[in-house]
Amino acid sequence: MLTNEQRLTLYYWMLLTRSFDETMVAMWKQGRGLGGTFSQRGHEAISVGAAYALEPGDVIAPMHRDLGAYLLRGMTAERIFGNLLGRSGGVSAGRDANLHGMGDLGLQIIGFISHLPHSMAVSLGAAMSFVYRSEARVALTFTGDGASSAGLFHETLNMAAVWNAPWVVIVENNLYAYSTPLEQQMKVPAIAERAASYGMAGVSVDGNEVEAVYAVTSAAVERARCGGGPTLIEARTMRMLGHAIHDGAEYVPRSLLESWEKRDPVMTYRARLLEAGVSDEAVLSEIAERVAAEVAEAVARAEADLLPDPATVEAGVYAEG
Amino acid sequence: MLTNEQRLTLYYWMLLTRSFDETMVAMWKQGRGLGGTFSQRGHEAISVGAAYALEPGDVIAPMHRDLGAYLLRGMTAERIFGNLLGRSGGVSAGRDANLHGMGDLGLQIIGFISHLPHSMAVSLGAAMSFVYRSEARVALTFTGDGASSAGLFHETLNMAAVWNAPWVVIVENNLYAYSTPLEQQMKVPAIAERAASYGMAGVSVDGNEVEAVYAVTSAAVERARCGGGPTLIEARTMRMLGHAIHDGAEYVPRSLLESWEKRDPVMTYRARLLEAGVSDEAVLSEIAERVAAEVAEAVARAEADLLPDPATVEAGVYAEG
Amino acid sequence: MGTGSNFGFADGEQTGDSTRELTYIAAISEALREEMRRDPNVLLMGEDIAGDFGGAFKVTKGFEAEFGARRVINTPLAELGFVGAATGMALMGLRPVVEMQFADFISSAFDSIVQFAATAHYRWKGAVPWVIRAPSDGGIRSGPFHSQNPEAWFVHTPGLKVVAPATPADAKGLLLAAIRDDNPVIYFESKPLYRSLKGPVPSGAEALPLGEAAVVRPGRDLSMVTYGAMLHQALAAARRLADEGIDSEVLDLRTLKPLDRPAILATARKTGKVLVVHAANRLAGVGAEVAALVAEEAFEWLDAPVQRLGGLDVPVPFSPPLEDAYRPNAEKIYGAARRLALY
Amino acid sequence: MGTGSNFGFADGEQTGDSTRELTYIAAISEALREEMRRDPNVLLMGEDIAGDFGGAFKVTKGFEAEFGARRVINTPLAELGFVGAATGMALMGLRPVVEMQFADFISSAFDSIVQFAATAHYRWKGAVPWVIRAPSDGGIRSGPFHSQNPEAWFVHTPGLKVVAPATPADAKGLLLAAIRDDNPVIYFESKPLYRSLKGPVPSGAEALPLGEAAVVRPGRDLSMVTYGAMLHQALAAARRLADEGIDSEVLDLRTLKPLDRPAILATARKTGKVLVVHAANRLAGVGAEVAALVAEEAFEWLDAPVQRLGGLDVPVPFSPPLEDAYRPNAEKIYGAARRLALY
Ligand SMILES: Cc1ncc(C[n+]2csc(CCOP(=O)(O)OP(=O)(O)O)c2C)c(N)n1
Ligand SMILES: Cc1ncc(C[n+]2csc(CCOP(=O)(O)OP(=O)(O)O)c2C)c(N)n1
Ligand SMILES: [Mg+2]
Ligand SMILES: [Mg+2]
Repeated sequence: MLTNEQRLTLYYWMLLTRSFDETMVAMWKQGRGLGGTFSQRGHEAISVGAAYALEPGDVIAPMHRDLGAYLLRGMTAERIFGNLLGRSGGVSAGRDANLHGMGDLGLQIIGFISHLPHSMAVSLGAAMSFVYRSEARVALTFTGDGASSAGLFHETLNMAAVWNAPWVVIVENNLYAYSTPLEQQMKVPAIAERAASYGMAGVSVDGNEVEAVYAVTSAAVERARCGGGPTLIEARTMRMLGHAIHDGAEYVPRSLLESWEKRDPVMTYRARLLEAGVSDEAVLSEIAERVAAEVAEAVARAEADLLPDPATVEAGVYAEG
Repeated sequence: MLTNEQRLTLYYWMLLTRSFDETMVAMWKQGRGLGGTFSQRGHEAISVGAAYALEPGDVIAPMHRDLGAYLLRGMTAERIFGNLLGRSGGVSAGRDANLHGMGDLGLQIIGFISHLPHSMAVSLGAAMSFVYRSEARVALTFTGDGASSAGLFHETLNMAAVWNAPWVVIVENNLYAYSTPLEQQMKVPAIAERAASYGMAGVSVDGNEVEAVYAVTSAAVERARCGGGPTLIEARTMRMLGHAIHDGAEYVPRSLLESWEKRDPVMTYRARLLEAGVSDEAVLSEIAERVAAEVAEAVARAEADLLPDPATVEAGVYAEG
Repeated sequence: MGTGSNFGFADGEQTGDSTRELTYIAAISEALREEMRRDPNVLLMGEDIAGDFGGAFKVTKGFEAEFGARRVINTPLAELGFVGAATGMALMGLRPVVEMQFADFISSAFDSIVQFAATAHYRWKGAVPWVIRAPSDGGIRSGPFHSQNPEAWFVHTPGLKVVAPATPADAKGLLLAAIRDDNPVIYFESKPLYRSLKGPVPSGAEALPLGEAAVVRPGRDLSMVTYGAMLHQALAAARRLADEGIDSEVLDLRTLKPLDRPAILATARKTGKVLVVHAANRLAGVGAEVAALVAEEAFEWLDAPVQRLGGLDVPVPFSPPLEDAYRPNAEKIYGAARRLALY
Repeated sequence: MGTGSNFGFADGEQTGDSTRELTYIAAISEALREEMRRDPNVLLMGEDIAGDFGGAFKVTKGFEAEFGARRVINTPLAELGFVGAATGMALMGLRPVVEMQFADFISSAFDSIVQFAATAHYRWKGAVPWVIRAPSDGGIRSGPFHSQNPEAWFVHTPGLKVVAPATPADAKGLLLAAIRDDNPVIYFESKPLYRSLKGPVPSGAEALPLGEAAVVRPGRDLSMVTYGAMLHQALAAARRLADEGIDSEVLDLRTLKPLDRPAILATARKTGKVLVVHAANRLAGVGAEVAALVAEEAFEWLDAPVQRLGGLDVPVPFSPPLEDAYRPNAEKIYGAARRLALY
């Protein structure tokens, strides 16, 4: 059971994620962005709830809608804005774009690449390094409904099961892969059930309920930590904006968005906290103000940061030492 | 129900396959081979039973243990020996090795490549061409337990289901992928059951029973032909010799081989035919003689055939016209 | 990830006028549309290409409405599988045109391209008449995974053809040729040219021959050998050099496999000075083959060492100063060409 | 398919004597064994490498007995996935050595190698210290799928290192270096040399530096630049030329990425005549980079055009007369070098 303080913590991270995202979207509309970017609106409960279930030594390999996981793991909003804006202080120091390349092994975060779903296999390897060294650590990764059609999904699940790896994957089933709806992607869209054919635990969860995501992820992570093997978690949600910033997503029926809007993970959690007496308007407003200030400051610092020195373009291709 | 004549036909093809295979193995032991090659001993019921279920216009994409399918589809033993021996009259005219590259679109056969399991996706494409042209044709392919771990297995099954393709795949589960036993390949070795998670029909069959293989394949092919969609058939058998000709397969327990030896698909079918009064020793011996003569003649012709002219080495990279 | 670029929106080119100008991307759409009307065996496959959406770059917007879902097939995210399926369709005589969402994702289908499709005809006369359309190249702040120029991998691989048009007219004519060719053809289209470049495009459906380079600018003093977006940078550099009295010949390779060896050698022998330019990584790139060819077969004619300009040996970086440092442009070409002319 | 070749059997090399000769393949086994004893972070992954079987070529026979299943991991048939897993292990500080059953199958893992492993350090300082061992090359009647030399794909790709030893001593010393290197290294071992070549191998576990070519035979009249099995063909050709009074220098590149540019340029400038030889397809191969480099930076020293010999632009054919026509050998090198010397 979560304490009230933990609940407020979850709320804080979700709100920070949302606020970051809204600020980012607004900046890009104003022409203050660089290249493209991805909104994660609607995915806050998944990235935050799942990342909250990890211990500090666990490894996480987020995908492109998991902003909350980066933040919660200790990657500052400033560094992430810096990445989006190609600044030298950005996570990749201007080398990678938007939410790609945001790895930081000091924070136990593995960076994302476009090619889907490579984080699955790589994070499985991280998990196997824990087995190798008899460490009680777990690796967690995320993937999408779209990415689940790729062969690497199958290869990774199969190996994870055979090797009984301390590994958890969360499939963020947000009903679309870019413009492609589920029924054009798979005939039986019960992704969690696929786990059984690998001999792996599989569970489906409401991806808009942060505590539910936290609960199933915790259970999976702790089972993995104790040698109980991998789990596939399917978290159902909806991508509330376009695929990427330029995409108006006209292909998504408006009614679908409206019905999901009522289930907004941040707003429903806020209402729940009030209803359950976990907190009051004053406290929640104070959090909102804190979050807004943090985001504003992160943006200001990132925008003020320098672009990288072109003389460094060839540095860092190889690790030396 | 099969007529007695059909049963003898099945027997003939199985015996031809076996005889070809035994001759090949003997030749390689005698140093009359070229490069490596694969024995299909033990797989006769699968390749023959499945291929027999097809109409002439159907497409087949065999793998490396499906000699019987090639023969039954009309590829002569001489051309196949020619391929094994790198002769100009071989199927690939000396370009490809052993049972690779034995495609012949005149016989509706798609050639095999080493990289597993590419025949799956390619044969799915053939099936989709039938849908495209509204032809009542079916594509059939084979793959292995080992190959089922590859991502392309998943990608192909998923697309076949989504597209409701007239396509059938037979997984020849012969308990080993090279030296690797099933339990190191997958945690739940019920390959047929994986079909369900794609929304595809799945069925398991005794791969040493030619009539059973024929029956399930026929049913799957006819369902596919009528728009009923794809089927995954798992045919269980045992690889009776090494992975390839050089492999003594010391890693396979002898007792396992002995128990499967009793279930030899050719010998048990022979006994069945006699028992059921389908035929008598005289007829079966006559078939055996015919087969032996055919194989001997094929070998003689292939060995007498010329090696390709080196001046042709650059010809045929591109299709012209 | 399909990150946004400003090239993501269609702008409704008009067609029908035989002297009209089209953008580079409209020329691609037009080639596809005309060839689909002409040949019922041509079909399209790829991620998000169907429906009103019409693909990440809208090249096939409206195609499903005209040609139906049978001929405009949205695929799951499974490049290896759907390229393999295209190979099977092609073996059966269809002519699939596969869209990679970005050229960068062609590596996900690599195995199927280089091992199966490329070799089938040599091995057993299995003709594979597909085209893979690959939106390539950078310079538009898209980062390491939406800026790649992977043509060298495929030029090195026997059995493929590789095309890289630099103008709207070539984009159309070479795409028609690629579709009609009986072999697997990888067609690298240039994202930076999509909507920035307009040019005259014949309204007829006439294919240009594969394997023929074009002298886009004749000149005496040195030769620039290039392709794709770099053609326009080379031409800009040539104009600037012309002002200084240096007369550059500019050869647009257009097809990278088969290379037009006679045209390359002709320009090298004519001017005696060759600068090869491409946006792809320079190291062991297509330019190395061109330079080696010139060094081998035009040696006696050379008045200066063959020079190469290309991307650095690093992943394409995202941030503008880094990407600009990574990538050749008119300025750098001008500098290298000038040094070569003065050699 | 893992077809048989006569190189498929171990022959129990003796070890322990510091002046002993080992076969090329025994040197590889020894490097792995010694490094696993030395560094507990080194582990092996691949198809069929464990147990008494010890891999298609028996390189790791007996390893599971010594090091346990934890460090000698049999994988399912899933190259893309297990290379990805190796990348994850490497990011966590382990040093996986992955065996491809044949180099030909490296294309099945291509995406993971060129997109993830090769770029992680440039993008976010993720060091990926793995090695992929890839049994490559042909000449042994193994057909198009067991004879490939795919090094050019990887040399062109930023972020990788590529090694191709030609002698037992280099096989050992460079494998040790590859394992200790903090970057992803692709180690192309030569199947035709596995058991046909013996040579002295130091018994100590001393790594040779990556990126350094070796002048294997000094000479005055022309330079042969080569690597892998072709080194021995070049040396044979050089001996024959020596009988005719033509003195060849033979440079073994040993590492293909990073290329030893100074060594290449030094030999080119010394002899003024360069012949580049490799078994891989010639077109846009590594030899093109070498030739282009020489043409660019040793131009003033050249007395003849840089020549290249390599595989033809076709898949490696199976049948002996075809494979022999496809592939360079001592005879062809002799002919080309002689023409060059007489130029
Ligand atoms: C191998 C590969 N092919 C294509 C793409 C282009 N692409 C980026 S995201 C995307 C859709 C992904 O859908 P999903 O996995 O459901 O994630 P979502 O964006 O919905 O969160 C596609 C096709 C890619 N990133 N990788
Ligand atoms: C992508 C790929 N990796 C590795 C190999 C080498 N190889 C050839 S056959 C084989 C085992 C295949 O096992 P299975 O699919 O069960 O077929 P079987 O040989 O048992 O009939 C392996 C690993 C290959 N052919 N393709
Ligand atoms: Mg999705
Ligand atoms: Mg098997």
